[in-house]
Amino acid sequence: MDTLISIIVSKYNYWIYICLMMIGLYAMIVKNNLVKKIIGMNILQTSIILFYVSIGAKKGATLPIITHGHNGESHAVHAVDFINPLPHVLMLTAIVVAVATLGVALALALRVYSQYQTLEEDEIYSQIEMSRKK
Amino acid sequence: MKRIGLIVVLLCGGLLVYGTIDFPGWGDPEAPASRHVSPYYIENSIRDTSVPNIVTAVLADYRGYDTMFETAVIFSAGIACFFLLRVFSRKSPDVRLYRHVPTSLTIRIEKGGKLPEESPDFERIDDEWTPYDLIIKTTCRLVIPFIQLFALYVIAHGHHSPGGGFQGGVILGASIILYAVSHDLRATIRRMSERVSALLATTGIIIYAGTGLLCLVLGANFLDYGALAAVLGVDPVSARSHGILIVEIGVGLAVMSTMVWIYYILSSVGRNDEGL
Amino acid sequence: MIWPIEFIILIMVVITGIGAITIRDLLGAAILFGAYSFLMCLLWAIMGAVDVAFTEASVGAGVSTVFFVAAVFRTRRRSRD
Amino acid sequence: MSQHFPALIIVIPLFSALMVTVAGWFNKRLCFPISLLSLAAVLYSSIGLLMQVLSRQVVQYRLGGWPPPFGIVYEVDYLNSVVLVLVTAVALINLIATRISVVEDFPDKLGPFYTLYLLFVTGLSGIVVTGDAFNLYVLLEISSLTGYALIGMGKEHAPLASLHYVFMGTIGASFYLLGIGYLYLVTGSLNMVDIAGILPKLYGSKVVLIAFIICMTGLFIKMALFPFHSWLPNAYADSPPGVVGLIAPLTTKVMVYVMLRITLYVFKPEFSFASADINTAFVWIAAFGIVVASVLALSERRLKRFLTYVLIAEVGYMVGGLWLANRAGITGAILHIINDAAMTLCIFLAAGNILRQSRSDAFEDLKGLFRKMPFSMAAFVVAALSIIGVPPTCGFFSKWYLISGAIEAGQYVFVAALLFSSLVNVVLFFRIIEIGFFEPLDDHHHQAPEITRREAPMGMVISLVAVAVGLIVLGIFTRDIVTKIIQFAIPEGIT
Repeated sequence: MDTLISIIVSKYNYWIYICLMMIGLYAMIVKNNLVKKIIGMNILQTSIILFYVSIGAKKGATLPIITHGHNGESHAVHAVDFINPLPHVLMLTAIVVAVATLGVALALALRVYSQYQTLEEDEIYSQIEMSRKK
Repeated sequence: MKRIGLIVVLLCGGLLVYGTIDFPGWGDPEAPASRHVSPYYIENSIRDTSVPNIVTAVLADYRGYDTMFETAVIFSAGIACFFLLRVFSRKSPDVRLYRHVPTSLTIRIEKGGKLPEESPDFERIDDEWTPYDLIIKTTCRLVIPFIQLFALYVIAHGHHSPGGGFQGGVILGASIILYAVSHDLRATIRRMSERVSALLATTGIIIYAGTGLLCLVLGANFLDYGALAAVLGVDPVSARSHGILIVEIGVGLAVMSTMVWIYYILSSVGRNDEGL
Repeated sequence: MIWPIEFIILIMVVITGIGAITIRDLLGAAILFGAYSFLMCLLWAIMGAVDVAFTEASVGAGVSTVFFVAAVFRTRRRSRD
Repeated sequence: MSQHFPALIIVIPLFSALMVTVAGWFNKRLCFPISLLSLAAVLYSSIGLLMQVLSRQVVQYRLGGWPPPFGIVYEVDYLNSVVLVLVTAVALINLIATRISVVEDFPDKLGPFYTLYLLFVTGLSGIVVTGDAFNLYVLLEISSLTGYALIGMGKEHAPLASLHYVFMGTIGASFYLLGIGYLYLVTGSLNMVDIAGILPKLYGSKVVLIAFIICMTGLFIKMALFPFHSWLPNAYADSPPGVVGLIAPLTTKVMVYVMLRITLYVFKPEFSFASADINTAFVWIAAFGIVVASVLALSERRLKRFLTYVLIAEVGYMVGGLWLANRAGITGAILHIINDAAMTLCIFLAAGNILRQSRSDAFEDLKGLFRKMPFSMAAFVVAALSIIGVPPTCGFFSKWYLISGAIEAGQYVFVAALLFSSLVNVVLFFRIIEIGFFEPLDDHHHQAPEITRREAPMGMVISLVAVAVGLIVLGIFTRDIVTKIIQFAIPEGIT
């Protein structure tokens, strides 16, 4: 029991990320409104960013900015003193990708709206069915 | 559909939970992620590039190639929005509305009617025009210069503090978007036309990729800023630092103009008229 | 790191996330999504990822929300789910 | 200059994409020549790379000059050099073949179109050569974003289909990213070779297993393997011909390549093929996918939609070939990447020509086509024979390797699925050919009206015929391709 609790407590960030990921995925699969799906898509992407940032965290370490390095070789820099910068770098890129995807998805949604005058998927499908029958 | 979706999501979540059990604890300094590659960056970034902000050093130098494509991703999003939504209306619309600014009167001009001359008194509006709030307008006008100043600071100071080309570029773009939201889109486009924003975005990436290409021409590998030492007249380590700054400026330029461009297109559904 | 604050933010993130996908008013959903991004950015700042937090604050809570609002303004605000 | 080829194949199209953007604002006529020149240069460099690989094994290029686990490296070996040549060649041929129809489809937006086209090629060729797992994700997103935009400009329901493609594609790419994150968590590295070196110690870990599953799921979504295929037919069927000839041959094939790279070179066969049951499960999924796609193809009455289902079935061929886990099967899978890209290019170009000239691709509107456009239909027949698997076209040989691999592995279900799908292809393609050749144009009148020849423009026909001839040439040189390149692309230890 204690080990279970310690597992839950020591990895609480990861549980939250799984939670958010499930929310995002659920919205993308189940929701009927296209804008809602796009919001879900963004939640999915941010949840993955949360996961990466959690990998980078390091207890007892500080921000990955070296503040005393100006006058040459003053102190040796120890890796344990600084948070792992690599996941941060990767996630900067991932955020950019997320906003780029968002822009394209919204542009497509606007196009869909101008074609069918609605953003609800079931209404769009019924319109497509109607046009097939004609 | 709802039930299938729920089952898929739960399955996926269960799978991830199962994998998480074997994770190293959160924030463990002995975790493999913190021990293999990243110590090299932390311990050597000052020596290699003389940039105190390790994230900037890794972003623009060690993994600078990723960042070049990150800028290209943003650029392709801009182009994609333009390609998908932009409409070019060949003929001018039948009815045009103009507002006389000092008196707030609206003039309606039918087809064939004479248009008011280009003067600051008249502004063209659409039928969904709503009055803009004076307080918001004035406040935004007051705040925007400071936002832009801050954005420039963020770009320039990315070596020493959080921030850099991308964040600064977004803030710079946001300031222009703020202008467009608080005033109207036509006024914004008069100040920064669509063509200018497209060309600035292109210029930004050309600065980035061109820096890389210059290194290649100078005999080093692509994006190896150390080769710029010969051009800049400094030692290779400061050349890397300067190279990072040049590249960050390119990123900032590209990101700013692309954000503004996407906003122009989304907010007017490709017509570039009234906006929000 | 102050754990109660972090804990509260974590819960708030989940709540705003669920709110953003359940609320029927799309403009409200866009705003809630902005709040979600901002809370996420706080979370990352707590974890020491200042650059990522900075980017998320400007992109997620800023520009993304504006894009959403622009798109919702140009389409319909009401949604059935 | 030749030592910089790996960088040049990415930088040239990127730069010319920017040039095209600028040209699009000032002089639209420059867009096509710039794209043509740059793609020709890229093809030249990629062939140069293939030659380098053939003469001295692996070419490594350090971007930024940083050594492997710390910086990003490009590694070109036997597997990806050949795929790279394929990608650039298909892009170049399609560019030439569809020049006229692109001008007709997007008169206002030539600049953006060619910019997106070049960025798409940049992304794909980057995916193929990169040796860094995260860099692959970024390039994947470039190619996907541009792909969404290109597909979304099609007619009818294309925007909606493209939006669904955005959703599925983003889920796929996010899963891939998550899998890479899991790998990074346990290995601390992003370089593929480095990860492969560290992983053997960790094969028992649950995290590695989950990373593998998530990565594969993401890639399966991206390549439209059977349960995740629903986005593909809608997205491809309504897209303009200049786009579908680029995206349909390349996207799924490059994703299959990524799957090969991940299973064979990141996880190593010792992990990927460790359990025979799992291999069998994957082969069953692939076989099932082939059968379902073939049945769905039977029910289609429009040429292009029917072809999209053929495409889905072909994905099943390659995935199944990999999971046969023996030399013949994997050879078949790699060979099929090449052949299928060529066949798909040929058949979609032919379908594009038909669609352009007769304005409809419903089966009943194909009457009298052989007399109307003899060259296009001849190329169509060659491509159809190749997809069915008739020697001496190239499709026969890859299918032969796949079937012999399946018999060797004892996977008779897969053999049955392959034969079934060939049978369905025979039925459907001969139905189309029959309609085009024998059915009278109009049965209400007793005298058939004069059929005028309405062949597509010269440039389109010549490049189409060239591709069709290429299919036969590929078939004839199969032996050389296998013995000189593909057999070295398969890691040692797979028998």
